[in-house]
Amino acid sequence: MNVDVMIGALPKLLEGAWLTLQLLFISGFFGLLLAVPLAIARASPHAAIKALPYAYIFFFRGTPLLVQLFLVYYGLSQFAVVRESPILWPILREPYWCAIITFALHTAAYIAEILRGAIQAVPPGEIEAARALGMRRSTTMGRIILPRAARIALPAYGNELILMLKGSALASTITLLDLTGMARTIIARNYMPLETFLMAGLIYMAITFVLVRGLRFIEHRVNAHMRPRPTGPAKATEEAPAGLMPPS
Amino acid sequence: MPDLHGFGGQLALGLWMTVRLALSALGIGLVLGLAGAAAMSAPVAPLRWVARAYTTIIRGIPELLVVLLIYFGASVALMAIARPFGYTDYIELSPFIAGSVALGLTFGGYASEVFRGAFQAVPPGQSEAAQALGMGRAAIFFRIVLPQGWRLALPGLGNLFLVLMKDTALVSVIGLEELMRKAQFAVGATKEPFTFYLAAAVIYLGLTIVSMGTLAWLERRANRGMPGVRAS
Amino acid sequence: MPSASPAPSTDAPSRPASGESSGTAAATGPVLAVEDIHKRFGEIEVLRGISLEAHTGDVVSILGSSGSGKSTFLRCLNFLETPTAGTIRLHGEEIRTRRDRSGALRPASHGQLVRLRTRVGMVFQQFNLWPHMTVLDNLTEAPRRVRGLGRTDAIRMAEALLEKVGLADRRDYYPAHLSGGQQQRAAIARTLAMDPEVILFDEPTSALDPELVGEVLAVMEALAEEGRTMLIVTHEIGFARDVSTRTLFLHEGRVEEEGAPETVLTHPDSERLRKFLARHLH
Amino acid sequence: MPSASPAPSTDAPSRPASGESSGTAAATGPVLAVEDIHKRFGEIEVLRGISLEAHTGDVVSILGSSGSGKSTFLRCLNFLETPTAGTIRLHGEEIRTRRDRSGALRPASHGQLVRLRTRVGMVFQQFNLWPHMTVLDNLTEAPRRVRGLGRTDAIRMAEALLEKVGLADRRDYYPAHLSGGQQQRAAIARTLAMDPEVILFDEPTSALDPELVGEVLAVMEALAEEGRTMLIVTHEIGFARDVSTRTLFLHEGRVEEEGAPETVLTHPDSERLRKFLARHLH
Amino acid sequence: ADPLRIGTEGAYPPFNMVDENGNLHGFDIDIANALCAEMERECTFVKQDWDGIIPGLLAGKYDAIVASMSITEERKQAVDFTDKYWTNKLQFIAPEEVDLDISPEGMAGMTVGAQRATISAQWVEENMPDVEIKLYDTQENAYLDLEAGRIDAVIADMLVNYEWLQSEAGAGFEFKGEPVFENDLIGIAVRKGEDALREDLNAALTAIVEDGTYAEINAKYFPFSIY
Ligand SMILES: Nc1ncnc2c1ncn2[C@@H]1O[C@H](COP(=O)(O)OP(=O)(O)OP(=O)(O)O)[C@@H](O)[C@H]1O
Ligand SMILES: Nc1ncnc2c1ncn2[C@@H]1O[C@H](COP(=O)(O)OP(=O)(O)OP(=O)(O)O)[C@@H](O)[C@H]1O
Ligand SMILES: [Mg+2]
Ligand SMILES: [Mg+2]
Repeated sequence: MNVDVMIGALPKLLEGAWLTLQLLFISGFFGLLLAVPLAIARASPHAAIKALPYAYIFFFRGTPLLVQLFLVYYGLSQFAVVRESPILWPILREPYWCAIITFALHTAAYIAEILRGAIQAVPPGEIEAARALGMRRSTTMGRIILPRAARIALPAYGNELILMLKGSALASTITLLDLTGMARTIIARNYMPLETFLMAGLIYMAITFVLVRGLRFIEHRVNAHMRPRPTGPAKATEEAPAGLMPPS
Repeated sequence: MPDLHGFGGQLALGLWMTVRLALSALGIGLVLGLAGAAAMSAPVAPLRWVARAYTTIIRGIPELLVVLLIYFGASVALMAIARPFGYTDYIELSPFIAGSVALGLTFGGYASEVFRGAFQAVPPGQSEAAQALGMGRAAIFFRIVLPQGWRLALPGLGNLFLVLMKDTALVSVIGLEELMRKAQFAVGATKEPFTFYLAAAVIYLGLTIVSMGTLAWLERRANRGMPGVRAS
Repeated sequence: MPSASPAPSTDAPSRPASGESSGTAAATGPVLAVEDIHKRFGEIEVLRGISLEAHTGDVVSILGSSGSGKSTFLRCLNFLETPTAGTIRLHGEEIRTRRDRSGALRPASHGQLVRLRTRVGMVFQQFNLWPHMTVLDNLTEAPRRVRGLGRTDAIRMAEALLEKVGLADRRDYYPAHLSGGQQQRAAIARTLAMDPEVILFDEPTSALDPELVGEVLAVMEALAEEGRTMLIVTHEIGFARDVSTRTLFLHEGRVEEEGAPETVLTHPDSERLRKFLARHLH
Repeated sequence: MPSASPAPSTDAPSRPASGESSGTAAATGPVLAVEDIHKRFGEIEVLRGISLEAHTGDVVSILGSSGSGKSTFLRCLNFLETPTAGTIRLHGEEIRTRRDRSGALRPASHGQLVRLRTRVGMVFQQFNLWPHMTVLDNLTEAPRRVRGLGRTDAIRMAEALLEKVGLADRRDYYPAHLSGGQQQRAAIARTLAMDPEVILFDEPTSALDPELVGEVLAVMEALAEEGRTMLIVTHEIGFARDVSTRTLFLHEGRVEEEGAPETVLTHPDSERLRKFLARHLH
Repeated sequence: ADPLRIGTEGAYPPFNMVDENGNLHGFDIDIANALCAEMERECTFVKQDWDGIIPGLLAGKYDAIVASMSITEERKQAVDFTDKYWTNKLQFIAPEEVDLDISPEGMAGMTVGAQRATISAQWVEENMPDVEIKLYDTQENAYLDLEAGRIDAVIADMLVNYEWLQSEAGAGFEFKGEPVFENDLIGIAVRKGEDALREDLNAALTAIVEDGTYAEINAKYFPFSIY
């Protein structure tokens, strides 16, 4: 184990990590935006409304992300129409945007599926109460169902975010020097895969750790209603979640 | 049907390997995931710490690294153990076992989180009723919390399984010839990348149809008795 | 809604004397007219033709043994359960329905349904408070989103209502941290916050102690005096006798007996009702 | 458990005359002895020192206004809520506790707790039936897992109990398809299926119509005659008077008044209880 | 003795590849078989992904790598190499219609594609500092981007480029300049310290080159000598 190698690789790797974070958050943001309407439509009891999001989710969950990325990056560029388009080509020419577009479309399918499960898990009584008070479908969705579903879906969403973090390593296959791409390039030079990958792994782990912490914090904040009210001034953060197990 | 240049049989073999890997990793991963989720809400603090460390670390390391670590790490470890006994030959952990364990470990880390979220969503009154009837922790977990949480966990687990199925491609680094690897061989021999990657994609879609069908069936089963959301 | 103002300082929310969209003709007609409602779950027919007319200020108590269809009937009235047959009119306006391909009835216009639901409130047997919102938020949510009240107005009105049901000090609690009776009162207040003309109560006092029962019933009497129409499923014979203007006795999905409470409850015609009342402990 | 046999053909489950693990000395001592229970949620002290002794066959009714701590008290008795201070003894056996690092009390032995819980049944205010199981499965689950009854025995016993609470025809329904009263009866039957010595009832009749209240109360009287000990939180003054052997009136976490029901309910000492009873409608 | 276990990739035609029955064949395989025959040892082959090929050797999964691996200083730190068994050259290709001056100055500011972790990529980095280099996992992907116009030129093994230029996709592209690097030696890797095996392999190599076996195999794949 050569520590000098690990430290020597650090500046370049951090540069790669910055790109990784950009890919993750920009595609994560657009993915979420797209996922909400998909999930709502997918949870609909009407077959006609369900069909389209179902097909979308089916395709994007069903094929490997690598294949999707190649289709967007190498596949679309095969068409002269795309290459000659003054609107499409400046975007699709860039591996950066190809990666973001593919990742966003991909993650949207997974998030939509998680959200759909959560929407259907909201107790019907709570929805009926909203209806009985005269709320429209959209209000009920926006104020009661989605906020409740978001809380139910949060842990699974955390998973998806982390999976996407690591999925973003595929960006290296379309010449981007993200964290993985950078690590592989360094390895090709120093031929120290163990040290370099370990260092990259540590950075991935650090990012994951921050994400997990952040999500726990959000979860803790929005789930106040599930905790027992704090007992006295003592900190009650490290407690097991309420209601899972006997208190004994 | 595009011309596969006689590589159809190879792809089929790869498919079989992919399915076997995915299913055995699923088995290992579900057990680990349940154990992880149960431990995360256990009354014993060290258990919670172990479970949290497990999910955080395993989710933090790229899957490829886990695969390499288990496979080469296990070989090195086994050889180190065997050497004092005068056995100096190469000892290899079966790549299949190593691959299943590595993927299972990863799946388990993610599944713990899915289960944890699902169990939390089961109303506390449910386990209280069981406690009041004198049911033990294990009985409450397996008979009350799990069956109700299972329903909520299914969509998340479904996602994970689909990811897992495609992650099986990673184990080609330790010499297992699953679907993607077979496709690569075919690409190398025929110089037709699109034909074979497309063929692989179609096969994955086929697997996805089967998985989603199974999941929908499981969800319907799990929803028996649950009040459904009514129309309008 | 016409009166988007918060509740005035008198305890009960204000209400114009007559339904606003009903015109003059309806002012004398029934507020709620239900005709021959049927409801079937699979093979079991739970409601077998129930009809009912309620005028402004009527308080109709609905009695009946467990499983006789009382909750189902109330749920049909605002289409939480779609009746298999029958018509429902509010101020003479019929809730339009259509048959879907499977032959089941469905509301024809979501817009109409929403409009009518804002005028018909319901208090659930199981409360159905929203667990992720505090008590205050539970109360202000619908007035703000549906009636378009401003934040401060909604809060002021909600606080007045909480005061009235004795929950002022629990306004920032989550439902899970309330006792059963407190949850029930919060649920009642949530419905009142919408200032509905017709209120459907499904056993509004089941989780209340006698003292609170008294208080809640006082609130309900006040509501009746304001000209609100109420349908109350209850097990409190005493209450049915004292407060309601009419009593319905359901048995196996049919109206077995109906009339002024004094008559029905003291000189029951049917064998069934006599038996039902005889078992009453008090 | 000693009697792993299904309920005999007499309606009520059988029960040996005295607690089996208590030895001779305890046969005369109290079944349940509670001393100075306190419970605090955050800053609010909900229970402020409640003590109670109950002997075999005692039926203790617990009255009190909403939020006075009745449910919390019952929940403390089988440690669903851990009391902040105080001791609980069953047949003289104290439930051992220890303080954890944060200073909160916790049961010391999970095994002991589980053992004691099988002998103390509880019927919840919100029923808490398991929605993923049919009524029959709800009833047979605990007897099979905890008492180790065989499948057929458990089913036979469950059917007898369902017969008794009038739910025989609903045995294969899921809870979501039952009416409120049916759910409540199923919950009572589920608890009885464990054949407990002490039963804690949290408003067991709130969702029942008078007819069923009568029936359920009859069941409870029969249970008392069998020598079971019962603690019943109720709002039915009449029931407290007719059935219970002792009445407790809780106010703000303290026992405000206690004694024979006739005395306490007809000649209340305290101003509070007098006010409480005065509001009672009937 | 035990059979000699040989690791190879199986995805680098025509040197090592897999047929439709899953069997390995190609130049590397033929050479390895000839060496084994010469050493009178039984040989078995192990297929191994490129990324894991050196770790596999080090872990003892096989004893030698015959996978057209370039002898580089970096690799020499991890493994030992035999003498070369063929020689590789690097050469640029680009669209026919553009003029390229293949020199550090002439190529400055251009974008060049190369396969990651190959001697080609390394050569550009070391010799043309002002060229932007894009790295691809497979050679095919680099060609695809060359077709799409995202990069100006590709640098790769001459033999590989040659094959692509012959194909349909390669129409409209051509070699630019002379081979830039002619001394990329390809050897067999063994674990450090396995000197006996390395010597045996070297002896066998010399033998097959001298007795004409090598030339025979060479002729099967290329019309010119690649030794
Ligand atoms: N988890 C909790 N966190 C904070 N406060 C709580 C919690 N549970 C109960 N309380 C408070 O404790 C008090 C007593 O509640 P409890 O449920 O024991 O009342 P109760 O006597 O059963 O009333 P009811 O007749 O309405 O059921 C209430 O004021 C309630 O708000
Ligand atoms: N979704 C459903 N599917 C099947 N049967 C149902 C469903 N909902 C209710 N029922 C049945 O319909 C009957 C009437 O139920 P309902 O809830 O209206 O009774 P209720 O009069 O309100 O009784 P309670 O006083 O006990 O609340 C019951 O026998 C119940 O089992
Ligand atoms: Mg009901
Ligand atoms: Mg209570």
